Amino acid sequence: MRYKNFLSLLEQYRWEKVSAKIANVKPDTLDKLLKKENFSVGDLPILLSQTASARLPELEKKASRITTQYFGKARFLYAPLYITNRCINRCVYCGFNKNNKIERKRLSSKEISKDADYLYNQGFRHILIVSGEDPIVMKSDYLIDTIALLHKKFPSISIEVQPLTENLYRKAVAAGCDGLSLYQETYNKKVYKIVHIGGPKRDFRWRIEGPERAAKAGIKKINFGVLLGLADFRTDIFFAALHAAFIRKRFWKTQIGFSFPRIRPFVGSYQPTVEVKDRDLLQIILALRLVFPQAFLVLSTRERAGFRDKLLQIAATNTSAGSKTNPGGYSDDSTTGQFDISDNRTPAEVVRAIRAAGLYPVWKDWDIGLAG
Amino acid sequence: MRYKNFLSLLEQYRWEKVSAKIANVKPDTLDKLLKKENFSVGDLPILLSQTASARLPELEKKASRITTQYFGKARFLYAPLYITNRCINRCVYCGFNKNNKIERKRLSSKEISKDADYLYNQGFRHILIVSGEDPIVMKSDYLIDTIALLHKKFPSISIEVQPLTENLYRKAVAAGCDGLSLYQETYNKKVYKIVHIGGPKRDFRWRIEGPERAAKAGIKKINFGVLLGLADFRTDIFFAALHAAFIRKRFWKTQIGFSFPRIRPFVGSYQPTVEVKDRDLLQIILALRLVFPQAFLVLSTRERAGFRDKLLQIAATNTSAGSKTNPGGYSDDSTTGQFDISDNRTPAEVVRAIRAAGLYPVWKDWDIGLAG
Amino acid sequence: MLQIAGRKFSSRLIVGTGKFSSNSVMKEAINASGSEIVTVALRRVDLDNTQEDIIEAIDFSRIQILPNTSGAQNASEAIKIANIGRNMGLGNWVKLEVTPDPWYLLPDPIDTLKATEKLAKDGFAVLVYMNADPVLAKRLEDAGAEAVMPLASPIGSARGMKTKEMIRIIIENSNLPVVVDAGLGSPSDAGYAMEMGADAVLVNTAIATSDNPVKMAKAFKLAVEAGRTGYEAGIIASKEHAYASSPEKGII
Amino acid sequence: MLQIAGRKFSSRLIVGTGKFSSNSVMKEAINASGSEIVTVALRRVDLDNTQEDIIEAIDFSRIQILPNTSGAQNASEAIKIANIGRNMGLGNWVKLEVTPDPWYLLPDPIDTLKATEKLAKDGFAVLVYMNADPVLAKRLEDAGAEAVMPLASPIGSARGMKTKEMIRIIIENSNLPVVVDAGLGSPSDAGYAMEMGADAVLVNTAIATSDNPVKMAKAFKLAVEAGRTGYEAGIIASKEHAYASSPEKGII
Repeated sequence: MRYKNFLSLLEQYRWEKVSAKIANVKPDTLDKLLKKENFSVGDLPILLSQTASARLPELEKKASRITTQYFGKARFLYAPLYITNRCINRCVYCGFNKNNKIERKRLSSKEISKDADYLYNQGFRHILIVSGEDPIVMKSDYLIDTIALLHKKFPSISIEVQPLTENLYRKAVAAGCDGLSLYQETYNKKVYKIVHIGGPKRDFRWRIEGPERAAKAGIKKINFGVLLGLADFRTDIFFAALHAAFIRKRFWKTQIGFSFPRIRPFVGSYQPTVEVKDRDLLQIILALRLVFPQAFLVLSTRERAGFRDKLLQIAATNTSAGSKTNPGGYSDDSTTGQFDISDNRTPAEVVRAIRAAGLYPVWKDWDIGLAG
Repeated sequence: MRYKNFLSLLEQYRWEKVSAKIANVKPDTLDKLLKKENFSVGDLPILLSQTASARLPELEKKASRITTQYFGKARFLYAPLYITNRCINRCVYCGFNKNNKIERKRLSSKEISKDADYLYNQGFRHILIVSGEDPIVMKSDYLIDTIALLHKKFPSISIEVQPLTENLYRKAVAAGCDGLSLYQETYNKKVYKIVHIGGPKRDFRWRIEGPERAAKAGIKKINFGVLLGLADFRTDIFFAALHAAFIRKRFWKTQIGFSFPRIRPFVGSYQPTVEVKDRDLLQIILALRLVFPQAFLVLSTRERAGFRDKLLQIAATNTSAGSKTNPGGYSDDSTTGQFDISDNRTPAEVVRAIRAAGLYPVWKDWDIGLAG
Repeated sequence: MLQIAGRKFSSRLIVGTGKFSSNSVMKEAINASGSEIVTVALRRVDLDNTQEDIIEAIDFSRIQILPNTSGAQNASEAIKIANIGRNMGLGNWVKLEVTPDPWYLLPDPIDTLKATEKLAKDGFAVLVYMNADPVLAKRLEDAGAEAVMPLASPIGSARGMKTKEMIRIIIENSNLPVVVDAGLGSPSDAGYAMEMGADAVLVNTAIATSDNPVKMAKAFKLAVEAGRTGYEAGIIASKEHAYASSPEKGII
Repeated sequence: MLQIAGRKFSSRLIVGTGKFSSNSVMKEAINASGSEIVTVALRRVDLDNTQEDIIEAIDFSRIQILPNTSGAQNASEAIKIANIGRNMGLGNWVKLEVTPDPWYLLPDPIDTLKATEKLAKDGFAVLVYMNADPVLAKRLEDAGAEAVMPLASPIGSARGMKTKEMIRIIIENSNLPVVVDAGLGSPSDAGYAMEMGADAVLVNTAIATSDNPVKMAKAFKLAVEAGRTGYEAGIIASKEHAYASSPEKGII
């Protein structure tokens, strides 16, 4: 069956039915599945089930073997660079929520260079540009110029900003952007409307179609994810995986990956409606590794040091280190971050931990010749 | 090792040593070889040996299986069309020898059309243009025009004329020629000089380099062979095979094949110095089939009807039928042929015999779109 | 049901015509195979010599004819032959074969892509014979092919699914029907291809050169049906088998 | 002796560097492997960050470095990266990898040929990673490649010689050195490739991700030597094996 876009595929599914399917997995269904060698998205409801959560050691063994097979001992480092915390959205879970009384800042190119120099000297060669939904991104070449500026020093530039037009994605690629992180937050439309109270982000469709526009425009790597804690995470991850699989099938040159943001304390009052425990996050990561052996699985410093180290050993492949989530934070710590950091180690400390785990920390895994 | 041309490869070999190798094959060497699945030119001394001639039924079984595998039940028909018996060579074994007192004739385009129409109506779609070494071939567009004329009706045109220049081969291809038959007669240089008393054909080198020029010029199918009866046939066939294998390795788009002319009675006095019996010819064909599973193995009407039918069933793939070896012979039987025909059946009779053997006679195996 | 270029077929077995002992045997074998798509080498077609012609032996009312360009060594020859076939009135389907090496008759990826682009643009429904190359399969899809036909092993070799590792990936990634072509020596080879999730198979030599082509055609028909049915039922995993897991295809 | 682009090597084992746990383990493993050719992903090379750099761990006096273009998705990216490598002073050898599908990292035949033509013209010694496609091997030879490197199975899959049927034909037909690359999971896989008549093998994952990479490097060294020696001695035929017969290569 060919669906003309992901939304029309998504419409074939009822959230409740998927949830029920996941909830009702029988142990022998899982037994049979675990004898297989290759897994597909169709297997994910089983792998994500509570039934499977009793079998994590087995999943871990398989996932670990697959990760080593495809990535060897290499683990990849990146750093987020927040360029603006101005935001016209009102998302209940976010520190940058327009209604939050925080100091707003948009970095000048000089300020960006200052943070960038700091990160370069730490060893970073892969930068993730992050911003709030600042209208300047859509209205001027601010983002594109920033990409071009950073691309002079950094071979690999990804962006985590509001969904762009295809044309803007195309300009980003031309300026040297190779990666996009664009999380749907939740694939549950009802919850989506509840948590996105105001601003352009309320438009579920514009956001969900972002990856298709980006892939068409030639963005090489697209990271999917949901904000863990908004809705039933097992069901939500299934849909994120379906989204990724759809993109992969339609845009065969596009690399896919996943991030796993858990809601962290921030300035504001929102409390997660669903608890996602460490073992749940572990299960998510293991399940995705089995279904997507070659996907990048990306960790942020939202998670604790020890837990991050463990996930990197088993299945995660990319990690940030020493992150600041406030614009200009690397040079000047006066503004407030988007969320609290759980792993406060310096990049050098993170690298030491990676080495201690028998892994090889890779700063540079991209070449200037591969972009633009 | 890379040899710059076949001649320099040939010079690595001593005729006597190859003959001795063939003569001294031990039964257990053959036993070991026959266990293999694929054979190469290096195996040919063993397969062509007198030792192997005691094992023809085994070879036959293997060869027959291979032929069926690659060609199925299809067998291909062609007809020679002699356009001139004028010749400036003095080859002791040939009816067209310049010294022979026979009526000489070079067909006009009108006469060619007459023979061609006859052959077309018989069902032929593949014509082999044959001529003596008539200087007109090198000095004018007579040959090229003939090819173009015939190509209007016949999808596949091959030539069996004196060795041409690369440029002339190129013109032939452009006019619609897809195949070349150019036999070295013998790879034994001493014998070569003895039997080619006078004329340009005395030039061993010009002739042996013909296939390389033709392949460079884009002739798609090249037929190799020796005149059986001139020298030790086992050794001679080894070299013909080496020649074919060399061409195949250097010109990977060129199809190769073999013909097996045995010296037949003709106007003149030459008697073969070496006897090649039916069982010898059978062994040659079987050995070549094992080494070259996909090669065309071509029979002429020099051989007897019953023997031809048998060879077609086992390993030969192409056959002429109802041939005349005198220019204009299809329309007018007044001139003398190059050699005597042993199989005097009409094409229709040959086709009936092919069908009776459970084989499929194919008149057309080429498309006008494949040439020129 | 198998769907190619907008046409639907209940049989998933395509048969070739090049190697039979006679037209009557071929006709009977095609009937026994239940095939609804039959491929014919254009270089063998001779409308001037109908008594011998393969085309005459095929029932056009029931069968989709799939002329092929076998013998073409490059894109331009293949394009020429395809057009000759269409001008003869054989329709706009073509099985593209570009095989510069006359030895193993293996396809040329570069000229195959080039010819696919041109023929698709010119309105042909192009079914493409190809090496088992997953990247080429995607590029052919982008170029407008209607089906990809990766080889199991060299034509006529009867060596079976020697390229299964790559065919598994092609099946997993393709948005087009995947027809496994060439080298399927026995019914179980065909069954295996179908169990892996191939949409169809093409068989020529193994039927045509069998001691009993009609019976063998029937055997392939059954094996293809068995393989497809097994695939749909869901085959139990085995280390030895390169099956893709639960058919993602059905989902996306 | 193995001869590539005019240089002679006594080892027929090429090793990759991408997946080791540390530079020191890598260094020891390379020594144990006896390899004289080592491939390095240019996208990992960072001369600005020498303490972490792979290049620093390689003894240039003994080892021919073979920079590779892994990550390139098309010809123009590969050409750009190759030139960046040469401008860095890494020499004119390049292992061309053009892999548009980030999933299986399988090579693109069309852009691989295009990049080979250009790089060969620009004076590179191009060793070409490719699918096990015999026709492509000949076209790369015509385009000026110095070696062809057909894959045994997808990178990192450790599935062994899954493409042996095609590799046999490549070895039979090639006038260039044939280096079997990717997917050799165990020493016996490498030995098998050598017995078939491959000129060399490239191993990365199987050594780098072993529990004991140094010992595994040694094991591959021995297996490659065993395989080559056996090939030269002449292996007894077996139906199961796709060996070419008496090496025609030696003759022509």
